[in-house]
Amino acid sequence: MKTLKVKLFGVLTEIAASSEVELNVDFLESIGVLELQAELIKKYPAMKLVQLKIAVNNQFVSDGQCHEGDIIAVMPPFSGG
Amino acid sequence: MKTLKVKLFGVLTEIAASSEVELNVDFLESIGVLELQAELIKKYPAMKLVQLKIAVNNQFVSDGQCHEGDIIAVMPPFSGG
Amino acid sequence: MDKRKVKSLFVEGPIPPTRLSDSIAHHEHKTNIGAHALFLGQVRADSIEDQVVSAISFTAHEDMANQIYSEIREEAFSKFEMTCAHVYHSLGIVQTGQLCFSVFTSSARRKMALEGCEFFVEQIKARVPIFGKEHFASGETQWKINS
Amino acid sequence: MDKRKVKSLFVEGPIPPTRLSDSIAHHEHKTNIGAHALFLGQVRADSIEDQVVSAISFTAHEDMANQIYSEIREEAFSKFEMTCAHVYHSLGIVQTGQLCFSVFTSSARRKMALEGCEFFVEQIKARVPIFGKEHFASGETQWKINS
Repeated sequence: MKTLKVKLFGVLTEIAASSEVELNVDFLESIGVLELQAELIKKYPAMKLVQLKIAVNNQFVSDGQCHEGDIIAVMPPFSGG
Repeated sequence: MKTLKVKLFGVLTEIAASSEVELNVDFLESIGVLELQAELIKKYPAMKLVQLKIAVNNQFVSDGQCHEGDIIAVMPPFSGG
Repeated sequence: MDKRKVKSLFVEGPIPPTRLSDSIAHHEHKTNIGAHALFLGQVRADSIEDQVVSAISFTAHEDMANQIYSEIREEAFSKFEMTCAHVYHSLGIVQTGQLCFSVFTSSARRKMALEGCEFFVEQIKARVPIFGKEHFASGETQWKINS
Repeated sequence: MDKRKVKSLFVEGPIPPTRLSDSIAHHEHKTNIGAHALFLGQVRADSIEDQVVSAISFTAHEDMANQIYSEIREEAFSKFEMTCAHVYHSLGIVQTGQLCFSVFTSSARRKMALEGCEFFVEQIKARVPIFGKEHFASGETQWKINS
């Protein structure tokens, strides 16, 4: 079991009642971001209603892997301007 | 012989050395604006080099007639902004 | 205030930048506005055959210019959903670096403000009888030709 | 001044209109400029289900936002011939009627200033991780959704 720290933004901070959460997940070298997203939604079902964008080490990714220690950020759609 | 007053603008005021000139032309009821333009160029040949726009009573016309007493304005291409 | 009342397009001399910020600040109570678009024309120190422009002096057929500007306003408000539009053009001398033309449009939506602003800019340049004369440092002048 | 140096997109609270006129006035010595284009986003008193928006509070993934803004600047300067561009977005509370977003582009030519400005507006709205939360007079809030 490994622990991934996930930074949250916008409405997600209200769903999780926090701007950073820890996910305990089981993986060896790395875990796919889609799998990570599924874990997050399992913990916070309301996030299923939000179109999530995931950044690993400050780069948006639609697929790919995260490793322990990576900086993971999950965001809802942008609404600046 | 009738006298038409013609207001000039932009470079035309320098060609005629005046912002208003009088043209003595021969017509009965009215004179065509193209004929008027020809008279103006006859008097000020350098105006031939300029693309002239003519307004009669504050309306641009490409054809049509002017009468004695009409307000006639002749302008070069616009260069505002 | 009727946004369509007849307004004069012209101001004497350059347009002061503070006029624009005052204008922006005055829109603070109009809370139906979501976007402003501004265009500012500044006199450029163009080089023309080894001479550098130091100023432009503007003249116009003022009556016709205001009449055509008023037609352009009517068209702009019928084409684009805007809450207001403020448009000014200088007459007389404007030095390089100073502003000679400003268009300021406001709308609930950004697209309308941006498109309305561009419409005013293009239509006024194309249709309003204004004549610019470039002044060089040497004292020579040359009538401006829009590209 | 290197126009491409890394700049922060963010200011705390509303953007004061005087900041814009100061910015315009500072360009007076840049006599190679012929046109400025500005876009200003103002917080609108939108009605949502009988409630009226009184303010928006903005948060962002600041590091990524500034990094993406910097990429957008690179793209803008390679696409459009501009002499400079000043772009700001608010963080924190901005009341209705106040400005939360400003884009200010300058160029020798009007087309480049106008198109560059619009490019920044659209790209920043679409690509920069900023999150707005609408506040109602009742004290209730709702996360903003861009249309």
